[in-house]
Amino acid sequence: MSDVVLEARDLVVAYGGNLALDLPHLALRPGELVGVVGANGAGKSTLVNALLGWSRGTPRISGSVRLAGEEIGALPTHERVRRGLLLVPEGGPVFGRLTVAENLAAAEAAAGRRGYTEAEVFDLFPRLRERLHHAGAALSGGERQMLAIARSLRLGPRALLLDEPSIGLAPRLVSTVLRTVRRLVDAGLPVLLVEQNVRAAIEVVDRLVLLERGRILAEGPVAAMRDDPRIIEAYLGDTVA
Amino acid sequence: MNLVQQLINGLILGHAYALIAIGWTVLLGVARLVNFGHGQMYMIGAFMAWWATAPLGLPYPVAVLVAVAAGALLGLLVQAVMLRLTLEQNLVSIMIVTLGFGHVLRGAASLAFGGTPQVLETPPSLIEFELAGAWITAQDLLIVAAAILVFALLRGVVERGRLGRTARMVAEDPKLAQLAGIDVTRVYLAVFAFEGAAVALAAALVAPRTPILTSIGFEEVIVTFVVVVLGGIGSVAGSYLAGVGLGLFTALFGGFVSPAYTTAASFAVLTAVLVLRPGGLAAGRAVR
Amino acid sequence: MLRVEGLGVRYGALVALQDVSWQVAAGEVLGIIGPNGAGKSSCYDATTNMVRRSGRVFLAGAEVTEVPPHGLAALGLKRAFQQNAFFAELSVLENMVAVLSREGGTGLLASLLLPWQEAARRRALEEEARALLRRFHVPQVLHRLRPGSLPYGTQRMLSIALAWGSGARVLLLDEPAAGLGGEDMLRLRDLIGALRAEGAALVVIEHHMDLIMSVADRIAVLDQGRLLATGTPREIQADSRVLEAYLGRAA
Amino acid sequence: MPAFLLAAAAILGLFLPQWLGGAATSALVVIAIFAIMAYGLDIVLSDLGEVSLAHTVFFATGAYATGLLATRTGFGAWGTLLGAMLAAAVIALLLGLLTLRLREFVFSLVTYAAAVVAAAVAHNWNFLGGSDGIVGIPTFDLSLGPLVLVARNDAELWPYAYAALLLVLWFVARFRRSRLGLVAVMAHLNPRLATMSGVDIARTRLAVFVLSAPVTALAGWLYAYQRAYVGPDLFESYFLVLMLTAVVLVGKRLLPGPLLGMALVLGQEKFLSFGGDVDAIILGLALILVLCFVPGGLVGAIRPLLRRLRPAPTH
Amino acid sequence: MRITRRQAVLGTATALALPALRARAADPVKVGTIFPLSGGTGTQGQHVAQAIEVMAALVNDAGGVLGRPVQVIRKDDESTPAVGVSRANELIAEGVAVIIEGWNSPVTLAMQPVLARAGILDITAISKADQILSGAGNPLAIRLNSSNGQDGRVIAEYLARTGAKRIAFVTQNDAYGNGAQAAIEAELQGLKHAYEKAAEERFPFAQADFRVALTNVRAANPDATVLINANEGLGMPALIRQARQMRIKGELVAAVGTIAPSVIAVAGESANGLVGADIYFPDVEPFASNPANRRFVSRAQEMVRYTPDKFMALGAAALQVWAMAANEVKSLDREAVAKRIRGGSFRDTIFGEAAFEANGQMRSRHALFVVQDQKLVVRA
Repeated sequence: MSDVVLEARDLVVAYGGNLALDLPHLALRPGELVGVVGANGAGKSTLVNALLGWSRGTPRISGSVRLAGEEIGALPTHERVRRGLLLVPEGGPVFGRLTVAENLAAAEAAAGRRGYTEAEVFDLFPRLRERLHHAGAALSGGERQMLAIARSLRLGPRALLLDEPSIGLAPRLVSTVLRTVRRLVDAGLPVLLVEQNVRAAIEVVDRLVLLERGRILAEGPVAAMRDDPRIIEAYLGDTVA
Repeated sequence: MNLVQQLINGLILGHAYALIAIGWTVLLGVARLVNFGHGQMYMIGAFMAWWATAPLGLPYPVAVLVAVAAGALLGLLVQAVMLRLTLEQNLVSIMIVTLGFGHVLRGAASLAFGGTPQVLETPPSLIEFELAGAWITAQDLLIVAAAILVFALLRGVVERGRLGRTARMVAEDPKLAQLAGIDVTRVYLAVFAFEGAAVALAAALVAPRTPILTSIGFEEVIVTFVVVVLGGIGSVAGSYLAGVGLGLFTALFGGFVSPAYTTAASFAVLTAVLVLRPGGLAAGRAVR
Repeated sequence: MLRVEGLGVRYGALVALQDVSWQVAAGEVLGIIGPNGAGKSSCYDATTNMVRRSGRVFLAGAEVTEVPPHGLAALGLKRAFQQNAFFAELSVLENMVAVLSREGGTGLLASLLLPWQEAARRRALEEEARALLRRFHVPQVLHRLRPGSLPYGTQRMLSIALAWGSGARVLLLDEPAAGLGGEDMLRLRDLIGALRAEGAALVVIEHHMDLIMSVADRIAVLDQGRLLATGTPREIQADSRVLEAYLGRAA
Repeated sequence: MPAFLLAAAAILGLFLPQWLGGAATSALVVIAIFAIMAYGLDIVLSDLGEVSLAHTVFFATGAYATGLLATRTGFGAWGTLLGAMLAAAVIALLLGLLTLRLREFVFSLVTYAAAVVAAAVAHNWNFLGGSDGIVGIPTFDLSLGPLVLVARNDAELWPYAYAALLLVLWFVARFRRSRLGLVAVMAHLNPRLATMSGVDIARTRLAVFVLSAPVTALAGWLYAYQRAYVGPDLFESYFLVLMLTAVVLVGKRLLPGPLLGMALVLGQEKFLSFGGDVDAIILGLALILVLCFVPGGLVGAIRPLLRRLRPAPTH
Repeated sequence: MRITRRQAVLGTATALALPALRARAADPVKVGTIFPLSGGTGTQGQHVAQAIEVMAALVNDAGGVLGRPVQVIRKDDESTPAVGVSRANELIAEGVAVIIEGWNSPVTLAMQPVLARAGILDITAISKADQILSGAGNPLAIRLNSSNGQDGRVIAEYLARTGAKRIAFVTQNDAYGNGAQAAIEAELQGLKHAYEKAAEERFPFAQADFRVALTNVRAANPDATVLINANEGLGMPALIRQARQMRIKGELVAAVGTIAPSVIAVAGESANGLVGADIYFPDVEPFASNPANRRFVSRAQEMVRYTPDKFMALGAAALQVWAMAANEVKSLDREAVAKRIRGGSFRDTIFGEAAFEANGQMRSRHALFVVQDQKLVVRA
């Protein structure tokens, strides 16, 4: 499996005595967009955060994470970032006291890695060019999300993890953002997309992973999963479907 | 009337105050950290400069560097010891730890440098001249120049430079900064090293104005508090203005009311500001 | 019981909530749904006066717009948070006793001079706390543990129990079912039903459609900080605007 | 521990000086007085979670009020006791109202500045005796009618200092059981949840802060009589560091913590002193090391050891 | 608690009986000394303690006290009243016959009542506060250093003699400073010297930067500026340096007893021309020809390789006077010895004839000096 970019084995996360995630295996290949879906609290964010060894609390994380063949499971978060594993956490947080330009300028690819240029980023998100000199705090939710993704691209990603990029976005924006993500993937960047908006996600992803209470409930190509009743149930409730 | 002379006094004092407070300003504004051992680090800086000039016989500029290096090392040491508290953003413990650190420094300095007062004799403090009726020294001008230079540099670095941007990212959201590939631990160490170096620089420049003892440092702490709070907690330009303002206030209050109660008066100003506009300080966002 | 009129919240340039009005009666469950970021939690913050907001709030007919949050709680308007909230360094039982003590605790003077009275009251409080915890499905064997070491589902229940405290006229729940599995979910459903039966007014923010559709009497849909629709679960499920906003643009 | 055992231990404590011999008597008195001083800070630091650096002011206020009332107006010890506690409470109320909306380090910063300014005022103001302080404080006399309660030296003062310490221990224990004590902990551990439980955070903070001042002032009152002299040295940061160390050394929110902490620190300074400067280093280091490496205090460090020892016999 | 009174009586009796029980020829008589041995004035305090040890050697050479050798115990008060009290208690527990103490007035004031209650004779060598002799803390107080009143007279006489009309005061704003200034002004008025107070600047004890105050003084154009600053470690040398640097016109006059050699060492060349007065100079008449002083000076130079200053002389004289008194009354009893000293007079001490007023204050003879080439030059 030499073409696997990101691979996790036996990834276990526990808060206190509580198991938040127990993931035997997960892999992400070049040019692949994998959607992670599941109810709130199912462990989706825990999963992407654990891949970076990152958390706002103090969980115990164990297991192996390999990026392009290199074991990075013991490295501090910033080292994983420098090696090209990028995460846009939930809510698309940006540095509110820095301007858009500063946010972008501050994101410089580590030595030996090539990040997206500003021009390439503006090509993807033209809106950011218009807001260049606004403070991060003054952006709308959608603009923040774009900026957060743009920041990660500038850092030179080998693999990109997106945690609920559609949160708080108008439906039109959701599809814009997801289509942009698809463009990135088609250009070769593998993306792990955590999404609660399943309808929107299903339109763009290649594979789906369904989480429930920290474990994988189902996994497979989107074509096979699309009509899986468990997917629909987990989200929409049978009454709606 | 001697108003002009007092204004000159105030300007020199004010630049000295601003210089003394700059380490704290960066510490607080950039990393949201505090150091209650600041005054004792000032004292150590002064004694290191004295030690390099008098017993070692090094030229004054080298002595300044020795003091700055010692200050940076001390800063690194403190931060290395309390790194866990810093990463937890446990300000309550950080305050107490730095207070204890100041206490240790004072005891250690008394052991190392003894109880005798010393004078930091520097070449510029021997050059005296008259300015608008006030006699000042080249050392005084050096302080003013250094303060302006340091503030200008800092404003450039913090507001525009890459280094300052990194630090501001850590200050705003250390967790998010990790996701931008920033080694937060190193930034914290660097910021504390800067605080130590900055206060040592201030000491090496300002301390020649008065004799030094290992028990000094308390007045400097209060001055720093007042400057930092009045300046808007962490604002570089604000601290400069607040420092100069406090210097002028000290000179005018001391000159026309009474020098005996200047500390109390500046504290009264501080309290008034805090009570009248507790949220209105530029602090609001940084401190929340 | 609780009525909000024209609530609005802004964070700088960001409009988080705009002109939102709803009401809930005693013995009624109002569900609030909407996509993440639609302003549901802001709506609670605005109702409980925890952010600067515009609009008016009425509790049991009286205007309480200017009452501070702790005052609202004292008047019986209580709230649970999206994240589990408790006093991490106290045991489960102490958590419950602490919450009850604001009303049922012993004054300092009495505690100093009449320790036996304090002890008696404390025993009574602990008894009440135990009963409450059991009622909120926190089994007694867990009462001496710290909240952090409880199973997730129980933590959730504890959070709701702490919000309820000595009782509430109106209880606002923020995604109570988040992270709950089958059995916990059933318990939650029963609990909401029981509180309603007791005459409390409940407002429930929830993503879990199964749950909200089955417990809510009426549902309000928020989108982009605005109230999109209100109605019975059946009406809401049939509303095409709601489907589009909440489920994403139909393909 | 059963109540009667505690009571027995409390009574035995009265005879500690006879037990430990004469040289220990003044050490015991000083430990009792300074422990009382630390308990005032303890309820602010441990229960409320705020670092007040102004408690030296309350300590000095207690002592100065005692000195002034005793020498200028001839108040007896009962009167000065009332005056000391009242004066400290009033100052705490003013300072508390000023700092009501300040949190964390801004609060600490202002309280620290207040302490430094108070020291400057004490040094300079003739009404307070200036830098020479107040001399001629009469002997400690709590006599009531025919009951003669006088203390001329440390041995005679011990029962009163000890009784005051027991009262303060009782007070702190009962405070933690009272509504205010519980509410303070709620406000400290989770202000949002506390608010939604109907707790007025600002009022709670103010109440605990104001309540803590007379406790520390009580120590000042005893100290004024023990020393028969009150001076601006009472504002020294030594007392502040001493208080803080005593509170955190053994373990926070532990009733005997500050007392044991104070006994350890003063015991070292008295019986194992390496000179003033080295003692300062030891004191400061103790504070730093405990907070950085054993955040639970010495008790937190010992507990795992005990746990490791305990299973041993079962093997 | 009725026992307390009886206990106290018993305690006093034991205290009285103890020295008698121990009065065997071989047992040394313990003398406690409490001075700052660390911190800002640590060096000076150590010198004083050494001087007392030098005097103890001299006393022992001459047969000791009541035929027993004198043994000096040193304690460090760390310039802190609280520590001073602890040290005093320690010395009480060690059973000393007398305690010689006092660099800082607050420390002395704090220790006085403790020592008085314990029935230990307490001799203050240096601390200057007036309350020390008021009897509030110690009804049997004895002090060797000159008082504010005595000091004021010399300075006032000097100012009147030089005809200074415009006089500026830069005064430490506390009991000592304000008292010293008041004493000088009272004496000036007593001398009917017409003068104008050109400037009056008060500053806190810890101040080290006087430029603001001196700017006002300079603008007032005084004939003489009186510097009253007891902060010998920091404030006084800073004040002298800054006054010179700011070109203050007229003469600089320092309050009595504030110009220790260490002040001149720190002030450097700025001290030249400064006028002051003091009560002891090791090598100036009448001290130079006084055999008691010569023995002391040469013994000190031999033992501690240091020429004694005033503070050392005061400490040594305190032990000397006490030893003389104890030998005369043939007792170590606090009251007997104190009564001999208070109001009494002793010949052949370091200070020549040492006479004490009824309140315990030693009478002193002041001499004016001027600083030349960083050395004190006494004026006839």
